[in-house]
Amino acid sequence: MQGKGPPRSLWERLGEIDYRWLYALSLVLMVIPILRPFGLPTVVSEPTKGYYKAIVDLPPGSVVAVSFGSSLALLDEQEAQFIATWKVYFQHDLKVIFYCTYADSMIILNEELDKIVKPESYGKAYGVDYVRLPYAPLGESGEAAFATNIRGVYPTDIYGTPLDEIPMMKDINDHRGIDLIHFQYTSCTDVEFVIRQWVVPYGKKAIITTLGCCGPMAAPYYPTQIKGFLSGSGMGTELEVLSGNPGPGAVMSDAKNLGILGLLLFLLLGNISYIGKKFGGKG
Amino acid sequence: MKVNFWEILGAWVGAFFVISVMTMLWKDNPYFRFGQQAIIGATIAHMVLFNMKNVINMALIPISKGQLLLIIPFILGLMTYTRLLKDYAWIAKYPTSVLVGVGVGVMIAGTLRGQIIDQVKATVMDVFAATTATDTINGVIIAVGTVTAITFWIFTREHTGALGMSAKIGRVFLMISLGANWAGEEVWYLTQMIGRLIFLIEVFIKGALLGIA
Amino acid sequence: MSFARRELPTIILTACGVLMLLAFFTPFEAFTTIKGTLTSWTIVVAATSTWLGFAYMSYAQYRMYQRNPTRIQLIYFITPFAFFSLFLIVGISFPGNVSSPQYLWLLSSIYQQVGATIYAVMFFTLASSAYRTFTVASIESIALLLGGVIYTLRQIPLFPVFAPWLVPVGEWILLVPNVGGGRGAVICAAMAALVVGIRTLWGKEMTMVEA
Amino acid sequence: MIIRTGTYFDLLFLIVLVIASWYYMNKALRGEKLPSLRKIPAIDAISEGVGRSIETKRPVHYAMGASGGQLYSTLVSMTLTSIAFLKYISKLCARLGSRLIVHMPYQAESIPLIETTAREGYLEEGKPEMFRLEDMRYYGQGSLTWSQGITSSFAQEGVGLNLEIGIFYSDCPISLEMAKIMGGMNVGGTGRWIMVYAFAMMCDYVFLGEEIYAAGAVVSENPLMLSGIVIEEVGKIFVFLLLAIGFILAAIGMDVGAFFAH
Repeated sequence: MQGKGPPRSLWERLGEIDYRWLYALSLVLMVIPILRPFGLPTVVSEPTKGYYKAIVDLPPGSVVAVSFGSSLALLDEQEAQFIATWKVYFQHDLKVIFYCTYADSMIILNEELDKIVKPESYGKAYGVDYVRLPYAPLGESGEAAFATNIRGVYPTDIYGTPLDEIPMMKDINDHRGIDLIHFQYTSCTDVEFVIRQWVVPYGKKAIITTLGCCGPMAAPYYPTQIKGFLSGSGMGTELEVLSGNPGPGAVMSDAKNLGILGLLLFLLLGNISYIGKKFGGKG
Repeated sequence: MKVNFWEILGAWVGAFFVISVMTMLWKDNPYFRFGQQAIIGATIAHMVLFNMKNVINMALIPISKGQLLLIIPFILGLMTYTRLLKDYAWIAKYPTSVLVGVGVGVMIAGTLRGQIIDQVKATVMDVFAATTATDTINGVIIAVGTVTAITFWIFTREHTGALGMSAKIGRVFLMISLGANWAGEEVWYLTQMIGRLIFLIEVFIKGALLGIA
Repeated sequence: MSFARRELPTIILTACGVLMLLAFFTPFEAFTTIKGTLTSWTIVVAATSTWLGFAYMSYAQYRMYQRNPTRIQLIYFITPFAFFSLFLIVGISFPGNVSSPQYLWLLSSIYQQVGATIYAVMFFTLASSAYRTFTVASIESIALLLGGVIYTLRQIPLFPVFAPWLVPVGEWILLVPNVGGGRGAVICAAMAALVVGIRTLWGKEMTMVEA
Repeated sequence: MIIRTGTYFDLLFLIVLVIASWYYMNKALRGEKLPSLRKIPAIDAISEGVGRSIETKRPVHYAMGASGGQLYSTLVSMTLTSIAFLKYISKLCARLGSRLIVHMPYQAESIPLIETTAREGYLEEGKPEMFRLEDMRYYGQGSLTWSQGITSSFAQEGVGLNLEIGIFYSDCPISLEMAKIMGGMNVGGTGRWIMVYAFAMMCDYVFLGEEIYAAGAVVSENPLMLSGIVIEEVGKIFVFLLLAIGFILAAIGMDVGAFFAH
């Protein structure tokens, strides 16, 4: 793909390797651990520990509200986070209200709960231990509305049953019935929604899950305003390790460990080329 | 294992499109071009479906129930189509004006506090609300970064002398920030790539092709 | 006619903008109601105009085929319309419409896969751009290189196992110099956006006046 | 009170900018001299790129971002700036005789504004016959289809100059890098800081962050638009002033958080 010109020195050629070699090398390095996982070690970071602690410290029977706004195209980055977290909820006898804030998220919620997490396998019953509320485009004002009047935003669950007829929801209609807010989002600046609408006005305990690139935006709020956060599949893997719930994150982490090496090698070659051209003369 | 026809077909169709997109990294080819044309049709239909649903739920049903004011935005929406008629194209300026007017109002209100006043406040508090010496030093570094970065965007003076030095320091801060942003996104995309490879290997090759999932 | 073509749209624009500002700066409920009405209108206007994109896409496809009437171009011409029809028909024919299992199958087999792959492909485009630009050529490019590489290594699970210092250094880069530079950038971009906004409400923004 | 509590500082800032706008826009209208501006190299690169496109017989591509047609969001100013660039590039292409392909955003409601602007560019240069409606491309919703569409267009029709200015999310890394790989010249920028890295790393000439607004005013060659840059500088001085006041108040022990909450 590079242009043809006069004969080039070794240094120049090192800096102009066809990108497709970089692509191919990275692909090969990623495929190896998928075929044969190594189980390389994972260090659990402080925000993940805080996240886990915020959940397991809740007394059994506490209510968690999960504001769920994930997208189908971003599932690779977040699936490990959801699955591990939801398993922890059911393992610790917490009651969970899932509410969907993005069109795709209802599809993901149903798929992951029914096919992977399977609350019934923990002895949990729908309507008694957890509920699923459908998609509504909440945004920040919608989050504020949910915290003050759940029925105003979600009159029914995803099956069309009025909330008043669901045993678990009988006495819950606003933030007073919620013990922990779990905010899940993919647009980095949305982190402020949970701070402004749950933490500041009601002093609610909050945890968040988001994309890897949104970690920088979430970090300033930890640990004062949010008790912990998972950004990206790497931290999803950390939670899998910490909670003893192996899941999709482990293979991802192995493949990441190796997959990045191709890029690092090319960065090295690029710099050797630069230094060589500057100080080495003709190669 | 019970073989589900639709799951297997889904794996084939999914793999077809995944590989189609990936081939563009190699070079342009008819397979990629076909996939690209297909997805244009699919996404426009997806958008049309959701938007039509919004028009029905947010305008037509309420209008039929007597909320006649909603005729105005509906007509404004229809006015955008005058762009297709040479002599009446100017009518499309009306919906644009309403949208931009509302947009500018929302923007001014949101920007003043969130992106200016609160940022100034945070810069001061990073220094003075710090509880340890390290946090104070970090706060000072952040303040230096903020101020020098702003000086980089001063256009009415040439960047020489003290302003030049400040702008240069600001540029270093900006570059570190750009590098960190690159890294945040690169690792996320790496995960996405691995996810697609897992799909191709586990779901398509092992599941649909070899039947050993 | 000139008034209807030029002045009146500008007056409407300014009125809408000022009403939104009044809703923000004053405590009067009436303005808040107007704001709510106008913002919900914008969704209806945008949603109603959705077929316009289809019209432009169709015209471009048709002209491309007309200029190059080969068999392969005919396939490219037909394909978007075929998939458009497929999604539209499935999306309205089954009970539940866009929530029907049939539509969801289409969505997860095509839409989700292509979406996820586009993000995946970006790994490579970012990698090749880094190979070109992450060099030790100047102080600025070294800053870019350090910011990028250290935070990358911080996020890959294996590296902090062997180099625990990557965790605090990576987080320091994120929370200190990154915040400093980024904050300056945000303030300046906001300032420029405000000036454009004020000029637009004033009826002096040339892009709106001339168009 | 007729002013909502908690918006005093916002209003004060807005008033400062409005007064500065009134003063400098009037000055510009009277034809008085405004302060000269430092050079932004990427502006000259645009005409260089159009020249190169003509030499290599490849088209110029212009993109505002897959989601760059936001008219009623907080990013509307960026949309208007991309429209200013669209006017400039269409005039330049008409004048120099280059083909221009515009990759439109998915917001269909912005199409009238975009098409009118591109068409007027050609009209103002006296070459309306050069405008080709089929070169206004539309790809449906989201960055996925947009990235594919623009890449396909580069491959099929070639790429000389690729100018990308506007609201960009995860859509620019593919289009910019593919243009580069296919031998195109990239010039561009966005006001969304989180995506500026892609432009800085993939463009031959970049408008860093706020530079897109300043450059948008310069290319408009309109004194009113140019006065905007001076107005921004007044705002920046006011920011420095607020910072100084904040630091002084904090140093004497006042609660700055409460102060700025007004």
